[in-house]
Amino acid sequence: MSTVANFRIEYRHYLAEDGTAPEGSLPEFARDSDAVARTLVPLFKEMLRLRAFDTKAVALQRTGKLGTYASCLGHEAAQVGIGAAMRTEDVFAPSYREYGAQILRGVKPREILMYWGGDERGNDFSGPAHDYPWCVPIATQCLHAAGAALAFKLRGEPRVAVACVGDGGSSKTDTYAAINSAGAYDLPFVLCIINNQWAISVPRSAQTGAKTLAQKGLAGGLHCIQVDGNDLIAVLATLQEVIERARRGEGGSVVELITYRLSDHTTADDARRYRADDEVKAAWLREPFIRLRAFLTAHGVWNETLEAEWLEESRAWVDREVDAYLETRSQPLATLFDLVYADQPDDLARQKADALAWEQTHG
Amino acid sequence: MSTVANFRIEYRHYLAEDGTAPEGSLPEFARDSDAVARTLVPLFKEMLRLRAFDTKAVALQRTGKLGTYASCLGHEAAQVGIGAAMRTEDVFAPSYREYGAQILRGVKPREILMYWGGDERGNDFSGPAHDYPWCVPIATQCLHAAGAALAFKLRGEPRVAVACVGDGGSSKTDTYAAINSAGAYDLPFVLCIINNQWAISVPRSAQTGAKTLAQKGLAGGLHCIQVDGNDLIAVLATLQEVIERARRGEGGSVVELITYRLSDHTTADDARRYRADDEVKAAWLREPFIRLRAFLTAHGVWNETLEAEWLEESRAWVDREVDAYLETRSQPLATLFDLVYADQPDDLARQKADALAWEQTHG
Amino acid sequence: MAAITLIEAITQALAHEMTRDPRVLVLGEDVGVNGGVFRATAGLQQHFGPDRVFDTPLDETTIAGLTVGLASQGMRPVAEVQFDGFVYPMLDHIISHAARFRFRTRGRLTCPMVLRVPWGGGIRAPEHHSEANEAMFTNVPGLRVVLPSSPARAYGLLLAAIRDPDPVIYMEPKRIYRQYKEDVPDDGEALPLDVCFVLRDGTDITLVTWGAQVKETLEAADRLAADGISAEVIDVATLKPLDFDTIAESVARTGRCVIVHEAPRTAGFGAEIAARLAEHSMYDLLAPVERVTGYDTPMPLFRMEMKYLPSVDRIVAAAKRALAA
Amino acid sequence: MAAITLIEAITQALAHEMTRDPRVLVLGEDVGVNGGVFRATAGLQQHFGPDRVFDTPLDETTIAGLTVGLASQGMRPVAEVQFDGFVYPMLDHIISHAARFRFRTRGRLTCPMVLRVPWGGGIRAPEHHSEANEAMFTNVPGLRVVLPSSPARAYGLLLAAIRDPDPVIYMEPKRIYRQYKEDVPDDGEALPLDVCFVLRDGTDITLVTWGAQVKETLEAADRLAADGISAEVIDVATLKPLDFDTIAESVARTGRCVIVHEAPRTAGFGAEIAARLAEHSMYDLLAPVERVTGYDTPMPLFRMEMKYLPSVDRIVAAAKRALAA
Ligand SMILES: Cc1ncc(C[n+]2csc(CCOP(=O)(O)OP(=O)(O)O)c2C)c(N)n1
Ligand SMILES: Cc1ncc(C[n+]2csc(CCOP(=O)(O)OP(=O)(O)O)c2C)c(N)n1
Ligand SMILES: [Mg+2]
Ligand SMILES: [Mg+2]
Repeated sequence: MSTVANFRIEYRHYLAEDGTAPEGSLPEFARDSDAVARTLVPLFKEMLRLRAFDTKAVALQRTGKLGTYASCLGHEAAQVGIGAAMRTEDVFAPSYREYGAQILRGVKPREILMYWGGDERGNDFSGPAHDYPWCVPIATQCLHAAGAALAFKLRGEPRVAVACVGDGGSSKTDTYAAINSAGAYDLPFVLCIINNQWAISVPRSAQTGAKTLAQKGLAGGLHCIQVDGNDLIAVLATLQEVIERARRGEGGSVVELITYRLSDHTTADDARRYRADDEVKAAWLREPFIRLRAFLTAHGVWNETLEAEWLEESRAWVDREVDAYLETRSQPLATLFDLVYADQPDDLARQKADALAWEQTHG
Repeated sequence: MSTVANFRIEYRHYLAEDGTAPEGSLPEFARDSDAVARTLVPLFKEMLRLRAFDTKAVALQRTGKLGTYASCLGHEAAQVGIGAAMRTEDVFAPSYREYGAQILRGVKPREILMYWGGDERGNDFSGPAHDYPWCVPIATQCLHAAGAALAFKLRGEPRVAVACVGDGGSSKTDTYAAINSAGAYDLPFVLCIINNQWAISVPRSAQTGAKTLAQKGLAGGLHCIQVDGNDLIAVLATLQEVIERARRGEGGSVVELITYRLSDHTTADDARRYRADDEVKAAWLREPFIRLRAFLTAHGVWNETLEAEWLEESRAWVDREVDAYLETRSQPLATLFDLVYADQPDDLARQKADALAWEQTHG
Repeated sequence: MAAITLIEAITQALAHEMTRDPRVLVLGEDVGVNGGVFRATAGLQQHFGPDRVFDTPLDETTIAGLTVGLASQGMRPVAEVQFDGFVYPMLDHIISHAARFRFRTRGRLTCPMVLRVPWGGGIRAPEHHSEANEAMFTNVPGLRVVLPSSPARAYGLLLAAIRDPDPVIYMEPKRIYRQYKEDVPDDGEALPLDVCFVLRDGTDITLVTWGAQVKETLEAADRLAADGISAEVIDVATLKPLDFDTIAESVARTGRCVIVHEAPRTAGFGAEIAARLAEHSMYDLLAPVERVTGYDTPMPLFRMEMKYLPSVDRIVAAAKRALAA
Repeated sequence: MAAITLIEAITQALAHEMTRDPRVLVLGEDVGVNGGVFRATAGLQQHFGPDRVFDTPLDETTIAGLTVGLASQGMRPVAEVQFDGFVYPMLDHIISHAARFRFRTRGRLTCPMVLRVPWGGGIRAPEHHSEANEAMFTNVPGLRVVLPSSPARAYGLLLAAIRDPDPVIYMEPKRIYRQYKEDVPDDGEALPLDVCFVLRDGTDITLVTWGAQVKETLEAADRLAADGISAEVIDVATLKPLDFDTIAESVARTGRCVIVHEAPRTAGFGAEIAARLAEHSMYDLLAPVERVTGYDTPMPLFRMEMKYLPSVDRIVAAAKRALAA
């Protein structure tokens, strides 16, 4: 017997639940109050308005003004950290929940609402035109990101493709395919596994026998790391590192972000059927705002007044976005036909003509 | 940073290329000449007649008496070792090349020839009725084996499912799915990755960035080990170990068997187009017979006379099998229709009647 | 006996077969504790235990492959895919293996499995949750494809599907899961897997449909009746193998046929029925065959989906065109 | 200009487009150094380098997903799947994504890709290497499905497929890869992706087919001519979108139609053509439509495959039945 390979998975976190952090170990952007004010306050504000938006979206669904909606409650640090570590020219391939990263990249809440309101135009969003739309077939976005990374590499562009997938999605074969091809082609690719402990009703423990989800990356020879996904500092530092590593051509990474889905899976779900209240209560103590707020407050760069003012601004922002959404009229029927092919086939043109004629006479 | 998981991949081998082995370390079945005569001589004989068969099959294809055929040249120790470590009641899920294991399990060469001769009856073979047939869609057999293992576990049967897949096949998503579900359900499942360095023209290095193929199992939390697949002793010892481990309910394994495809991919392939003669020449020095023959000879349990006699017997055995194959008449046309469903639908019965009537009049 | 909905009839059939046959297993995403996102497996894990009803890792390839493995080793797995739009990663195992094990091994290994597929649109669901993709299965030899349209037929056809020695794709029109209730005795009586059901007799025109569109088609027949037109309504129920005789016999009497389905028109399964009419019923037809279908576009997000689905109005109009021809 | 085979025409088209458009890439299993198991990409990697022509890991899901990623980020990937029977793991990315990117994003992201699929039986290949599975693609909105049947059409249609701004499934009748040679000037002239080709004019009956069966169908037309019957032969070439007008116009003249394909009959693409005839050409038809097809069984292993495939005899017999009706 001889040993031919050795692997270690590290776990990274800084902020304790009370907002303290070990001296000296912090990344530069979190080391002194100036840096904190410059970097972390704006991101905390992003997290706050993200939660304001998310709360409103759930309310819209409950009052029949939105279709099924997937809340991001509890994922704010993970999402905002990912979004903040990326450049505009990078490509983002989200699942269906990563609004935090998307809003940082320019997607508007009204567009998120349009998508969940049953209107394709939500996907023609104000974020980077090369970003991928929300992706419902679990994990398929990972391979699109790998393909995008391959395009960047072939063209010699210093761009990185970042995909998000859930703990459930880490079981999906597409995730493995993306990991393996990223390793085989040595692509500028970063896979964020958002481990929020649940895939609808199936707990993390039932998805796999693997001790960590980060180690999934070993199957493709990628760099693997686990991080506290409720710790914005750890998320940002790690993502910056792996993204710039990828940009320098030093290879792809799998980052497991450990967090918790504080909401139901979607508004169509009732999580009380399958998980204990106690677990959820405990998770609320570890959620991402408490510790970061304490950290910022200790640095003297945040306080209750600032928070109250910002929340008001945020609510106004959300209201404007909701109004814009609610005022959006349906797409004309012609778009059902016109956006299938660039060059409309004759028989589809005939179907269109029939449908439009029918609509005229039958409304 | 803290370390949350550590992994080590071990490599196991005993027989040096000259047939010597380090004192003391050998498994019991290879420790003294009695044991060697009892265990290894019969398996060496299996390897020899397997090669006789394989050589003949290639010849049959070259003379138009067989369709495309996938040779097992170079894989003999790996295949025979796997077959010898299994029990009849275990389930074997081969790819398209593992004749060595199958013959040990009762499959007849004539059946192998029938399959590659374009006749489904080859799959209705004399091996265990629960064994899977040859499987062409790469790696799909891995999941069937995992499903079989799940059936065993649910029924409380002390049986193990063993699947083989290639180095190329280790990239396939089905392989990951099998590994992951074996870990998630803690199944009595053993995956043998036969790393023969090539997937048709694609070298092992192009399949994945993973340092070993054994480590693919880490993605599902399985026990992982690499073994010299040209060393019958290492193969047998390892397979016995992981199979009995699985039988005891202690979990599944991934075993990477390192060997070399000495033949073309199939008779339809010309490997000279994509690989260097030198590489093949070097591989011939490491092939599985030389070292085992030397080892057995040193133990005084094998010699040239025995080999000559056995080769003659083997050739006769092959000839009988080939004759039986060549004498097999085509299946009647009715079987095209009768074996699609247990209960033949009316419209298929009509197609059958038409086809049989047509055959009668048009031959 | 209480009246039950279509989805409750599915649960009842599953429980019945699990009680009767210990080889029957239920597997899929969220089918265990959660009882399925549509509640089709509600209560089953509690009753039969986690060895009979269990969740899978989140991967449809896994579900399909494990199911083939289980079925070929003596179990009778009933797998659920969560929505129609997620069935594609299963196709390889279904087409290349499930549908062929019997043929390939000359009957040595078989694949008695059921794949339950919540099917079709009209429930304001997110993207990929509203696909009418039955046609692709109907070109695959070795499969049976079933699509019930009432609680009683859902119950009887699911029993038959589970008992069938070959793989069955059992698609469930989710739009009518809870549309109405009817008495469905839990008597273990299976329905045949190779017949169409004549739901309404008629003499002037034959309306052929399946799944959720049975509702609109029956309403269209009512509307036609108000205009003095007698429409026969056939629920195909089992698409493969197709009981064309029942359709042909009806068209022989009526001379006119409208086929209704929500899948895209081109190469939808309606094409096969129209083709058989063109082959076998040409001399009976008094008017061209009509198809009322989804368009050759993706199913749009839900704000537009009702414009996509065949409506009662469109069915009535097609029938009147056929009658005017 | 030397005469070339169908597969050489494919290589020529690939090389032409790669020269013309730097965005065009070729990827798949063994397409690089080995030049493809059928030699369709022979020499391309040497000429264009490993950044333009490269092997993939052995996984069809990977090929499909990467191709969607490449296409949506400005490349023009031409992916090869090694054989028809291995296309199923690609369907999810093709159906759920490639076919929908334009629709889903309202034109923001598109998917200009080609999937090359060596297609069909008759070459004594192993299991899963002889599948005629074109029909499943034809029910998918957003796709184009092309099946050339001569060197010249292979060249012109592949150019068109690569240039098309939407995903194209390009299926290659491998049985006739090397059947004959013809002059195919490397002039970069694409053929239209929405027309059928009338290969032979006729007045008594219309024979409609595609792919490898064009050979048998033309031979059948010869045989019928010997009996004084004038058969028109149409090569559908592009199945989706279907140029039904050309077929309808022919049937309007001949009154009779035989559809020939090697896929299983039920819900094969022939059904769509027959259905359209039943809808639009009923008054033109003098005889029931005939289909000469593969049976509703798996493609058998090769010892029996020629009994499965439509033969000249079976086509002639069907035509004579139609003429006698
Ligand atoms: C291929 C596929 N299968 C099933 C589903 C249904 N589904 C939607 S979300 C979900 C669970 C996802 O869990 P996870 O990956 O952990 O992500 P999370 O929702 O927790 O963010 C499932 C099963 C789907 N969307 N796609
Ligand atoms: C799904 C699928 N894709 C492609 C092929 C064609 N094919 C047959 S064997 C092979 C290479 C397999 O290589 P490997 O897994 O290393 O096994 P080996 O042949 O070396 O034993 C390929 C690509 C196939 N049979 N199935
Ligand atoms: Mg989750
Ligand atoms: Mg190999």
